[in-house]
Amino acid sequence: MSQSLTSYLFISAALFSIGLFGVLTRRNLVAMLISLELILNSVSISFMAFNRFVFADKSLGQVFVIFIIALAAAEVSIALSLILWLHRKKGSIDIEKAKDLRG
Amino acid sequence: MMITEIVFAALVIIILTGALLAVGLKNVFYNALALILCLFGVAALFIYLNSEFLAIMEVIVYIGAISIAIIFAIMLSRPMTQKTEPENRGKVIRSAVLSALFFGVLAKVIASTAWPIASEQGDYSIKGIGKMLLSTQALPFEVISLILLIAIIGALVLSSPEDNAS
Amino acid sequence: MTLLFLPEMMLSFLSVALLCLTLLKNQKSEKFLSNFMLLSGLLLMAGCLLSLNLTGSLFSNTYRVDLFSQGFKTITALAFLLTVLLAAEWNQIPKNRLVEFYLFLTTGALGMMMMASAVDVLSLFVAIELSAYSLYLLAALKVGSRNAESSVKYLIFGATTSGVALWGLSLVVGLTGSTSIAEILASPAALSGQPAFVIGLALFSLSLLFKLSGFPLQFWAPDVYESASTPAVSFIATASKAAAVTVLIRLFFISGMPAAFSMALGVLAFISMTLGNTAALLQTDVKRLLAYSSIAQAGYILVGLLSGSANGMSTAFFYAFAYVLMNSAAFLVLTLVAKSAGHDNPQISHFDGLAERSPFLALMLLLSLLSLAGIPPLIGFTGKWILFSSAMEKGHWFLVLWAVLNSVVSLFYYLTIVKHAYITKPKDTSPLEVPIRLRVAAIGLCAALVLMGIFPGYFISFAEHAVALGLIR
Amino acid sequence: MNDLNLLWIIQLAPLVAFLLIQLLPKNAKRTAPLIAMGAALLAALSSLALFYAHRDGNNMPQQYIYQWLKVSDKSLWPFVTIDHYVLNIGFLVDKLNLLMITVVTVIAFFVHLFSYYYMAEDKSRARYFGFLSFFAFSMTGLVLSTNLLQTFLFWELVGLTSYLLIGFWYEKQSASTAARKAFVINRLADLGFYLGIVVLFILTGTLNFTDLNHEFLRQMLPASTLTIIGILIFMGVMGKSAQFPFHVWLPDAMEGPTPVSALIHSATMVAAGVFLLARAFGLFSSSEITLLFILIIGTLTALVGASLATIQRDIKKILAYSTVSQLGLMVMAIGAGSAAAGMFHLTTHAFFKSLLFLTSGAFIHHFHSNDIWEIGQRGGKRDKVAVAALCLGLFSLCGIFPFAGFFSKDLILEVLREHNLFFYIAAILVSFLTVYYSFRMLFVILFSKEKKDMHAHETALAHPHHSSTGAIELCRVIPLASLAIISVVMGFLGTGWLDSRLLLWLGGEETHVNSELLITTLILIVSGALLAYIFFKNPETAETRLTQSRGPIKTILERKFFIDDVYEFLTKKVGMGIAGAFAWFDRKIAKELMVNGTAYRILDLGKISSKIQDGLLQDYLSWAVGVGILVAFWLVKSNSGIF
Amino acid sequence: MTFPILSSILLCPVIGLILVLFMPPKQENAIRVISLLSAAASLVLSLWLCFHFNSSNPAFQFVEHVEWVKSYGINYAMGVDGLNISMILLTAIVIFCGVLVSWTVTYRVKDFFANLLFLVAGVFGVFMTTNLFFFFLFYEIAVIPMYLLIVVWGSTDKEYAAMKLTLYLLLGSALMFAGFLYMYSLPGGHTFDLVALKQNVLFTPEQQNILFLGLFLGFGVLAACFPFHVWSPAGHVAAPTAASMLHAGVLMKLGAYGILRVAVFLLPEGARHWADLIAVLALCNIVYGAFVATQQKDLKYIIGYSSVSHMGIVLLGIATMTPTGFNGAIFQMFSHGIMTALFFACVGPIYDQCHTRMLGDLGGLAKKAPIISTFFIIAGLCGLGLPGMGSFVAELLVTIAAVSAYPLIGVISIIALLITAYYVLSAVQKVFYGPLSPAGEHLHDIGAFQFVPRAVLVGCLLFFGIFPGIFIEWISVYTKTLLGG
Repeated sequence: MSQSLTSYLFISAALFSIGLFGVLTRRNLVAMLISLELILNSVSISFMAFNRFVFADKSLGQVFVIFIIALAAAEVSIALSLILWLHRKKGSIDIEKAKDLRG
Repeated sequence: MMITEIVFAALVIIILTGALLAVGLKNVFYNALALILCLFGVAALFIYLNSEFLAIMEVIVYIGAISIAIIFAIMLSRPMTQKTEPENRGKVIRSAVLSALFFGVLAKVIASTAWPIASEQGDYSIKGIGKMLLSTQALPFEVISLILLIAIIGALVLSSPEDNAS
Repeated sequence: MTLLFLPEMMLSFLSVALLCLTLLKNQKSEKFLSNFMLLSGLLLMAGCLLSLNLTGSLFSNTYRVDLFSQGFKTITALAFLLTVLLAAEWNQIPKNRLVEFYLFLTTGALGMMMMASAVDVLSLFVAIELSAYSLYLLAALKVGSRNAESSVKYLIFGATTSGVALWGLSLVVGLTGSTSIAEILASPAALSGQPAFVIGLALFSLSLLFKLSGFPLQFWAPDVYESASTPAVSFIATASKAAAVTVLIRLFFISGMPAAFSMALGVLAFISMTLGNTAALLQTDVKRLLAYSSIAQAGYILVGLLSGSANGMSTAFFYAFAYVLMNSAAFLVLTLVAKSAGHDNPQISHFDGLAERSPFLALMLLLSLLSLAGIPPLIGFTGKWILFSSAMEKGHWFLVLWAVLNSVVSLFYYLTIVKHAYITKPKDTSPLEVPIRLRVAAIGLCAALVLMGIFPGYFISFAEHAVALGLIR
Repeated sequence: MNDLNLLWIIQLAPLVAFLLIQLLPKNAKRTAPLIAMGAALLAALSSLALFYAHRDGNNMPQQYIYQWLKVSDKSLWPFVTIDHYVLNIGFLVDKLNLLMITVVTVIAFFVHLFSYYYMAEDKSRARYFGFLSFFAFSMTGLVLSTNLLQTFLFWELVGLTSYLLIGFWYEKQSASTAARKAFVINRLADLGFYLGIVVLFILTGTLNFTDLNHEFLRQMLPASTLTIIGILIFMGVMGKSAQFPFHVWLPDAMEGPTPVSALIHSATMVAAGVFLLARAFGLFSSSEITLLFILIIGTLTALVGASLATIQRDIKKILAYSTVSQLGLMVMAIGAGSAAAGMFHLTTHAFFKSLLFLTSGAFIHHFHSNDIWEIGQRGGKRDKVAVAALCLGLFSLCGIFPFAGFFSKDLILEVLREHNLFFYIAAILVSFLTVYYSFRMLFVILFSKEKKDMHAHETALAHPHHSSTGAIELCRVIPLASLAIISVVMGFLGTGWLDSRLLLWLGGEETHVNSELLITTLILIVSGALLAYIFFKNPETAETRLTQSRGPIKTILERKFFIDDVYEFLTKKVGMGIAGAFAWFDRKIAKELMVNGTAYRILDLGKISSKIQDGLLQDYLSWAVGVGILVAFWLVKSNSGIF
Repeated sequence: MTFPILSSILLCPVIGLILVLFMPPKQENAIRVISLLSAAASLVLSLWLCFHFNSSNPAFQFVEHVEWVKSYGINYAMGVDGLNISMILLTAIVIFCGVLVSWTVTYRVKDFFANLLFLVAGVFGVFMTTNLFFFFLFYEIAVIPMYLLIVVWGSTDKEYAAMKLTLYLLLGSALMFAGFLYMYSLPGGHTFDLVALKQNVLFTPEQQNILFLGLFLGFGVLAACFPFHVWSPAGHVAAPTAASMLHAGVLMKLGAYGILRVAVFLLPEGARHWADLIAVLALCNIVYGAFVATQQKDLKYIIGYSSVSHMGIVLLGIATMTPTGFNGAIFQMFSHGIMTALFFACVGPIYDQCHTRMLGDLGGLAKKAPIISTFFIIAGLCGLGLPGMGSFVAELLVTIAAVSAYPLIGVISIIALLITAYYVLSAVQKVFYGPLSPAGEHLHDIGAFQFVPRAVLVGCLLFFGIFPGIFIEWISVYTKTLLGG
């Protein structure tokens, strides 16, 4: 596996797909959240890869990743509080049970 | 030279297995642990992409903060030994097909695009990051602080019991 | 110089003030809060109008201020003002969380205003995330289990879409090496149609559909509209849609809309129109009905956008503004009916005999719904007329015909509500009084709906002028 | 007073009367009859003055034309090179019109007079007299018209007034049905007339009577089209003059008041058809086949009318069928080629038939029954004036020597004999039947014994108003007397003694007494009278015999040759059948399929889209990702073609 | 700047509407007087317009032109020529009589007259404007008040009929919308001005055909052309008297007017291409409408289907594509408008007092209400084409044109005259003649005040029946320039 831009991008794409698969299948909300983290990490990898191979100003990619990490943090905090709120309300965090709003 | 190649391959394997375990295993706690493993892999990758600062940031913020928060959530949400939920076959196949398709399209696109490869030399130092953060990307820097503030207040509001609701 | 950033500054000061309020021990009275917010809303509106004709760029030109962005900021300020007015009147938010509600409202508005001016990919994305998170929290701020479920779904759906958008963005930025939208779209990779660039741009604009609630990312709208508190829904329905249109106009106008792209958008518009209108036929909950109608309206706007011409963009701008007016008027009536009905999800039957209970509100309901359906002489019709004429110029005659047929179908469910308002006898015949503040706002809105429909000349030329200026070379 | 003023007076006097009567306030309704009678008198006098002014036939024909409608369209006339044509309305003064207008106005005046007596105690008298004057107005318009379109205009108005007058007593269900039947059948026939006018207008570009001479038409159009146009326009005549297939409405039209039948359904309106035949004779004579067709239809009508009249009990029905047969005779005369004979018989028939109707009116009014047997039993023979008028009318109807009928009928027989033997024999048979039924009527009324009980109750009722006022009594006697005198004198005008001014007037040649014809008519009359005498010497036994006997002929005659049943079948089965099918189509296909169908389809579409919204987040995400992949794939494929 | 007569005719009902809106609902009589004044004002102005209309000049007269939205070629353009002079007069007459007839409306008087005036303003606008945008704008303005009039003040199954009517009209307008925009988008076009489009847009033959078909179907829905006629009888039956007067009298003419003003004016070849189809459809209209009318039990349904049949004559006139045919069609539009208005004006009081319109339970009303029955009979006679009334002249011209253009269709269309006579007279006989029915017991005749509107309508019918010359002159100047005949 030579360290070329495309290999990094392949890794990031793979990670992205696994994350996507996780979001689509796991019934547990927290597991979905974990898959979301995977997606965001895959994006960080791709940005860092571009940073090393493509960008002229080498700090651009890093700034992007910093912001991604910050956003991820914010998102997790809100998501977790919502999930726990739902847990308190509905007693379960299974997404398939949460289908009152239909039609 | 060979060592870097081998280590790189190992890292890739760690990341992918971590990710697969994070998604595949039934028990959510194990998922969280697998996530942490994967994140360590990613952090190591960042070092490969010669950005030590970010590797450290990744470890501290992602593993240190986010994953631990997730584990707290798992602890609070229900007893560990909750039986694993039955998985319905149709959904899994459907999502597997969709993600495989997505990966296929992305891979084809990545392979067939003419990436403008530039020199790898450049200033990867924190100084560069700091200069960019405060000069060109000043606005997002301000805004991200506001987002984090909102996230905190939101979490507070949502988790405080509403017994004193009107 | 500082005036350039006036609206955002005012909002930031407002959010800081609200933060201080959250820290106070003895909770301020609801009355004080609503008056304070009303005042700040009016100030914000004044600020925006003041800075309407300023142009310039800030933050090492990642942030561009021109007539186009200021125009949309005024629209957002208007939506903000109306939401505040409605919230003062009727909201299901528990008292101890009212300040946070206003805080998230303010940050949401701030995020949307920044979306209008951000011409740098990163600042655009961060602004989108700011407004998105504020809206998730706004949707969650209400007592009740249904709203918990809907806000979780809203958040996760939004987070996944922003993840996909980010991935697209990384490809685009990676390929072109710069973060300014103008450079990206003018870069060699874009012009030569590199697959990575195409897929990157596609994923990013698809994610914008999420805020616009167009197909395939419209699933959140019915649930959130139904379960969130009415003022929050009014804000989501009007302001966030207008902001989405801004970004779409910035993006499509510059990229000049290749044929394949407009074809794809056409298909999506076709489906969202049909899906929105036909599903709305079956609804009894008015908020859910308005959700489906907003999905259909997203379809109409996409029809305008996909022409990619200056005309298309200016008509989309005009229609977005008209859409905000129409929806705010509808939500104003809805709030008052919900208040008199006593619960936050008024069914169509709650509108019975509105004409007897309050003729003024019934007239306003008639005007807003008919304008949404596109009946002259109201603004909705003029908006649709010029929107579809720009699409027709590009030869999308089938789409235009389909859109018009859809607006005929949409008239069915709008007229059913009007029929209930004018024909069926109400169960409780207590007169429905409209407080002074809302009455003034209502008169203003009605006047706008009718006058802008009959004399649209000034506003259409304003839109054209704004879009021309908005084009980032 | 030059011609134009007289013409305007004749035309507008009745119209002014009609309008005045309509505008009369409630209480002044009593004066309506006087207004109407005044207008009728004025019209009659001015038409006589006009007739007198032009008695020697100089400076005729004159036309006074006013533009009504301009049709300017080059593409309309394929064969003719004119680019516009002015449809106009006006007055045409020539021998035929003058004769007809005098006949119409004089009879109209006498009928007005008689109606004053007849309708004395009817409370909606004003409406009656209003319609009567409106009829006079439209009849004059028809008679004086200069072109076919103007004729058609007033043709329809005349049809309207006959509808209004037949259905005058609208409370009676039978009256309103008869009125509707009359109008619809007239309408059916007028379709042909309307189509004929339109086709003629398109092919020749002109409708004026002065242009319609057969040389002009023959060299303009081929013979076949001329026949078609002729037959089409003749359809109009068949409708108005109750010719064979369209004669069913005339007997039912007797539901109306008797003066109406006297004026409209015997003298003027039904004669309008024959008048049109004479007026547009140039058009009809331009093709032999049309004339032959006219002849055949005339014969059929005459035969049917005469045969049906023989078994009627109602006095007015007998006269109605006799009118039908006499009209048939006139049409045969014109069909045989001599318009003069037809017109001469028309004039004489107009007078004595209106006389007969008025007498029957007197009888009905006096004895309150239409049935000749009852009239006889109630002492019909005691009303001297009426019986005298009846005999006089019947004798001229049968064509007995000194009376008018003799001269005109013989002229027709003469013309037919020269033209074609078969039709001559048919005419003979018709006149024989005419004699038979007229004497039958006479004998039944004269010879039936008065029944005591019937009689007593009658006199108590009949007498009080009888001697009430002299004026009403006068109005009864004057019309009868004067019509009787005219119908006698009119006959002589056509004969050699007064140098047959009338025939010359009509363009016919000198009449010469044809001895052979005289004998045949004499034999005919005597045998007819004898046969009637044998049968109806003693009316009571005749009546019983009539009711019991059941022969095939009797049933055919009773069922009026099943023509009514054919009409019944056509309207009910065919007409309503088609209408029912269309109505079903309208309900089923148009309503269900088109309207509700599409609505339900849209609702199904709605169900599908709301089914997609099934509440599961992961379904939503799969939709989003799936469509996302599709769009991305398609975009990349079309933009950079790597796939 | 000459006195903007057209805009002032349009403004009369609008001012009336605004005044009515500001009146307190209690003041019912004041509201009625205001609406009457505005209707009378527009009538007087239209009469003034007719007197000052110079019949020899074929171009648009009293032209008003105000720049509205420059970039889209939308401008407030008004003009009068041979075609719409009669239509404006018709609308003015019908609304004047409509307001007078609805003097007896007592339920929510303010909203009723507001809707009525709004409807008329829309109709006036359509007839006057020469800009496609305003044509569409005014056309759709007329639709919603009609819906409200039927839904609130209607009679039998009013909600279904009202919704069906509105959706059908809007379906038609959707086709028009697409057609207008398509014409706007053609090269050289880029304007909604009718005359400008005619001059500088070159329609290729197949564009002409498709576009004409689309526009014809759009307008045909409103003109109750055969397959789309279903909505109109139901709409008539459910609407209150004044609304159905306006609806049948004027709204149906919008469709035929649209065909003439937009479709034939801009796309003559398209018109000629589809002329045969239109002729066949028109024939169906005439014969089908007449036959179905014979089967109807409800008086208003009979009138509804008779309108369908008479509109067929208008369509047949248009299908012949000859000046005479057009003259006949336009004149028929005018005279049929007056006739149906009179019909509904007579049925109104009967329904209000007897509460039934079924032929079965009505009978012998002539005795109790002679005036209404005379008016009804006059309207019926005009319907069956009695000479001396407007419809006869129209039918004559159309038949002449039809027989010379499509001989077979012309001949068959004449049969409808017979069937019309049959169903009109049987309706008259069942309702007015014969013995008095229980339903007609307490029916009393209309007073002097209510006599006026119906007398005006009868006067118009007779006047234009006896002296059609003037109108035909005006119309033929227009048709001659349009078809170059």
